[in-house]
Amino acid sequence: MVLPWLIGLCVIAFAAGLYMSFFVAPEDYQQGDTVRIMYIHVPAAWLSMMCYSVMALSSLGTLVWKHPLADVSAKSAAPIGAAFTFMALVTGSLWGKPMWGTYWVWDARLTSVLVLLIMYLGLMTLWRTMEDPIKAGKAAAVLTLVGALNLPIIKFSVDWWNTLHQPASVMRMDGPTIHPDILWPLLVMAIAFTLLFFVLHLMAMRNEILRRRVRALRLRAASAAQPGTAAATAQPAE
Amino acid sequence: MFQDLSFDLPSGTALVVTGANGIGKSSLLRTLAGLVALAGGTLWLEQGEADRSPAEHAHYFGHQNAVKAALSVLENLTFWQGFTSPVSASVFGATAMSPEAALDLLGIGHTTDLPAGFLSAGQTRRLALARLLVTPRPIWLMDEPTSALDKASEGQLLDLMNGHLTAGGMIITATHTDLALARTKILHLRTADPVSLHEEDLPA
Amino acid sequence: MFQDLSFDLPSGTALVVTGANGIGKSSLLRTLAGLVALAGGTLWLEQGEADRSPAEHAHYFGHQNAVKAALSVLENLTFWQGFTSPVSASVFGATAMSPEAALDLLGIGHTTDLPAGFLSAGQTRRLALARLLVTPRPIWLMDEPTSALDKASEGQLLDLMNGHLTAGGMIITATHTDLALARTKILHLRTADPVSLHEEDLPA
Amino acid sequence: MDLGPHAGFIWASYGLCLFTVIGLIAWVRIDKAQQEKALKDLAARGISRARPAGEGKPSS
Amino acid sequence: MSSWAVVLFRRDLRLSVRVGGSALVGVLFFLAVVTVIPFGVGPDLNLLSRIGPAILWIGALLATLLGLDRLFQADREDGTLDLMLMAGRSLELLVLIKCLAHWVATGLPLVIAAPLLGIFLNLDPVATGAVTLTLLVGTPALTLIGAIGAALTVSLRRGGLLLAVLVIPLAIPVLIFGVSAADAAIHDPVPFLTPFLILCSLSLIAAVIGPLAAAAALRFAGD
Amino acid sequence: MSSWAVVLFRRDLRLSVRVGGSALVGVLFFLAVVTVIPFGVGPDLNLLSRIGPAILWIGALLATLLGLDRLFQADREDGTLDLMLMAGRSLELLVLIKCLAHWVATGLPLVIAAPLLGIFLNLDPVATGAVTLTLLVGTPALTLIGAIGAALTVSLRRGGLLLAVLVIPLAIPVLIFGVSAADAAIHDPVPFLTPFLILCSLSLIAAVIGPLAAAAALRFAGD
Ligand code: HEM
Ligand SMILES: Nc1ncnc2c1ncn2[C@@H]1O[C@H](COP(=O)(O)OP(=O)(O)OP(=O)(O)O)[C@@H](O)[C@H]1O
Ligand SMILES: Nc1ncnc2c1ncn2[C@@H]1O[C@H](COP(=O)(O)OP(=O)(O)OP(=O)(O)O)[C@@H](O)[C@H]1O
Ligand SMILES: [Mg+2]
Ligand SMILES: [Mg+2]
Repeated sequence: MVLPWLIGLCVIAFAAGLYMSFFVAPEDYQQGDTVRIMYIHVPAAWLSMMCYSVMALSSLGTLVWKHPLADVSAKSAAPIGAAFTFMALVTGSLWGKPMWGTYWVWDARLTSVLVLLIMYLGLMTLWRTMEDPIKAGKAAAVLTLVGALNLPIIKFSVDWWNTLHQPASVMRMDGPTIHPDILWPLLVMAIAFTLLFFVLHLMAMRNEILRRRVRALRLRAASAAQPGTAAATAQPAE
Repeated sequence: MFQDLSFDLPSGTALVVTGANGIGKSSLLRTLAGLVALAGGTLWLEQGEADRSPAEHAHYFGHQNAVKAALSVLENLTFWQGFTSPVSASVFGATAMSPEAALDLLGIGHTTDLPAGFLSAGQTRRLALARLLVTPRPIWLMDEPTSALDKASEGQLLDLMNGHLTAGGMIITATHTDLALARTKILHLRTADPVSLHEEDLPA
Repeated sequence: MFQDLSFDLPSGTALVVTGANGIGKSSLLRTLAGLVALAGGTLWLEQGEADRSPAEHAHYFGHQNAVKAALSVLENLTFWQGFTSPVSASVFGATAMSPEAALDLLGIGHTTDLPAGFLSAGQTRRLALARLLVTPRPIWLMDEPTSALDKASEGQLLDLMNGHLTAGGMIITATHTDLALARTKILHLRTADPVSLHEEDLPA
Repeated sequence: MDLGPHAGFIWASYGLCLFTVIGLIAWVRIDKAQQEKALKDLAARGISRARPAGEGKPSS
Repeated sequence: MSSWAVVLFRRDLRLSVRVGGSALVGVLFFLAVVTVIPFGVGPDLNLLSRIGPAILWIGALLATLLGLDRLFQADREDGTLDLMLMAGRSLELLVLIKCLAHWVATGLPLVIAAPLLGIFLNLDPVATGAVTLTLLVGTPALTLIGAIGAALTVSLRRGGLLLAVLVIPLAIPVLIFGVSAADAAIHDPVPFLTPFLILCSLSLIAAVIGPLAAAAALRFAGD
Repeated sequence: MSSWAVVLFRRDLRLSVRVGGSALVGVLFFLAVVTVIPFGVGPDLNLLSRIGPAILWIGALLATLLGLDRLFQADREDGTLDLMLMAGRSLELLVLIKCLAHWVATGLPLVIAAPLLGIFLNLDPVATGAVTLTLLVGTPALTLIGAIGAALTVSLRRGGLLLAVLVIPLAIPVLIFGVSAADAAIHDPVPFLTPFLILCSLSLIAAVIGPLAAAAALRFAGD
């Protein structure tokens, strides 16, 4: 089993990453200690996008290669992706308050992350509303792929939209010269988050498989006592 | 869904599919119509138009009538005539009927300009049937064609079906009642293994 | 809609309503159930609870099952048990059954905790029937009660209906098939004026 | 540990992230328990995966 | 409350949160509408915070009304409504209970989501609190008024939009007093209590008229 | 265009304008939304004329998306969709035709109503013209994108709200460029043509992606 190893690695990576981000990484000369938010904000933001890529790939798996596990993978990834997106939004907002003086601005990057969250939630709802997991999987795959096309478009259009109305007033942190002291904790945390994603994704996929088995068995249970209905052998006769 | 199912059907013959409720008669017809993907196996049509799928050689006459209540009877029928394209097959000799002639033949010629919503269930069914006459296609897939028809209309339907067979067409029909068709083969579906049924039809 | 229609029914008897398609059998039952307003005429129930309308003494078992796919079988049934109130009538002696017992009796006891959406058409129909057992009411209005039931379940249904009659209940049922009920009266509906029939069923 | 004037924001971000992660873990665990319980209930009623040979579709 | 009412309430609540239920979709629509408005209006935070209460209220109005189309329709399609009509239960009370369950499943989540969305619209804490409070008091009125539309369109297949069109005129007073109470809380001089109390009384009136009218409409739809 | 396409187009158009059709309800909803917003935002005419284009665009967006739920559902319920799927016609083209007919019946009336509503919102003639023009070019894109949602939810009974939720993220670029083109026409210095051309190209992209994705979704819903 690969899972216990992954869990172990994940815990170690988090321990190391958290230690480094609080005790090794220096405070920023401009931002003070708030820069420590970065060590969770940036990995969460990365993961939010990676998760969608995983879903898009799985959707290709569903529609093109017709792999039976592909839609299981896509379905289990969605809530995790939504959670990471939520984390990126929350930490970003909490960082924005001391830095920009407001929790939220309709800045290009922020806005496209919010739209990503809505897309995750929409996909989850689609899965929830359709009873048949196979059909739901196919529908969600179509939507995921169209959304994958849409995301870069949003990113660009929002960039444009924003600068058109509100030039320069939104400032972004002009990336602190990536000093190794900052870079390392960030990378370790990123690895920890990635491991966390894989652990959760594996576990969720396993649950989803169980859920489908329960469904299958329940359907069987319903028909068990009723004779007469059946799958079929056919027998041609004159 | 199906195990060991195979049959062949010469032109001019009807295949009557029988079997218990829920055994898969309707599913078989839908598969032949190309509405459900074939999980395995092949479907082969001789003497049809080579570049078109078997489903395109067929009319599907199912439980639903595909009739729009807001359109007039004639509008409904001319739409289907314009939308579906006829298919020729060497052994099949039926010709297209005009919508009016088809409606007259089916005894609803007097309703031509009424909104289809004013028709009774049986009349609506006949309007749906008229669709098969205005665009000639060699295969008719008919799922319980006699449902909602009273005895008189049932006889009329049988005449039509026999006419289609005489013209060299094929009919595959699922039914619970006996149909007096000219040349028929019977395919009786039976359950292979009662216990394992619902595993297979998961996708509900 | 109806002309010159009158009948009376002693307790312990079934009234079987027959007639051609679209003649108004279902409409008659719905009128008795209070779902369609009485255009004229009276409805009189003896020995019921005086302060409650005849409809409240009746169970209506129509084409639709009133079963929610998302609720479990038991949840569906307990809802109806909690929602409808029993009615006593002096000559009627049936007692309420527990939901589990009713499901067992109807042969779907093993599905208790399954979502009702997993049931087949016949099983759903039996779940709908269980509703009549958990809340005793003297009158059963049943519109084609045997539809979607196979032969075995049909026999079971007849036993239930006969049991209800024996307990002093009344049954009014519309049907196309013959029902082997203990004590029956037959009400045959006929069209008063054949030409005007289809005037009546315009809205299909 | 002194995190300066904005300690509240830093703790809040870490706290909310922790909270979300715990939520995710709880979701996965509870879901697993539920499905396994359902399977066990079904098995108790004699319905399990064991099926006649010659059939079956991959579900894992 | 009589026991059948409790049974009905719990059933409706269950149906909303189970698979295929409506509970989540309403909030998501609310979120989507509130997010989409800044894309139209532009990212100016001052402007957004000025019209913030209105945006939240309009979003809640639309989410509530558009989500109501299945309130009676689902029950009608499977024959449940027929049985309910002939059960001899007070139809008005029945409508009230169904509205209550619907509000708990879909209206309350809107109220809970409102403070979060307030952040996107740059509302300050007082304004957020005021809007949330007015939504808490006002959304039941929207549900109850919407129930009239739901009953009127119970037999129509294209319920959602039509329902909204029918009901929006009736809901405008709720919207006006909701927004003005929220605005009053933000701009100190104007009294908050007056519009707020009017809003409360509108809710109470809706709790009477809504069930009465909806029950009448359902009875007529019956025959 | 091949003749079956013409036949289909005329049928869909007829169905939309006949009794029970959708043509009118969409415009009424548009009207209702656009009139309700001033009730929320307040009667400040400057403010209204400033956010006028946005209001019109958001109203059109919602009216279009929420009215699309029956695009394929009606055909599915009566078995028409099955026959269309097996007719061997290009499903992509079929979707395109249906969208076109739907747009002519419900999108075009919105465009035509926009100048009237512009008066309520105190828009000057140039602004009104600009908004109307952008709506003319942009609403087809909304219909085509919405068709994806309609195809995805074709088998669901509660289509409307869910469709909107699924599709709104996809429609955001259209909204952005629609509003910014309109705004550009009002505030002289900024060029109008750039966002307008982008809007046009978005419509063209939607005319490709929408039918492709919707056709795929319909095929999958079939089996
Ligand atoms: C809710 C608000 C915020 C959201 C949604 C957000 C979103 C994101 C995303 C998606 C990324 C990854 C971009 C990429 O790697 O391409 C990112 C990176 C980053 N964010 Fe944020 N952010 C927010 C607020 C902030 C704030 C307030 C700051 C600091 C003042 C900040 C600083 C950073 C930094 C330093 C990076 C890494 C930059 C890089 O990799 O080039 N973010 N953010
Ligand atoms: N859309 C569907 N959803 C769920 N189950 C389905 C669906 N279509 C078919 N099935 C299942 O497939 C099996 C075969 O159904 P089918 O409709 O083909 O039976 P049938 O032989 O036509 O029955 P009948 O005589 O009642 O028409 C049934 O067990 C049914 O439960
Ligand atoms: N909801 C309705 N809308 C329109 N017409 C209706 C409606 N209900 C009944 N009718 C009409 O009333 C007449 C009686 O219908 P009813 O359903 O009672 O017939 P039935 O005797 O039950 O027929 P069947 O044997 O087919 O069940 C029919 O002509 C029908 O067209
Ligand atoms: Mg069948
Ligand atoms: Mg009847």
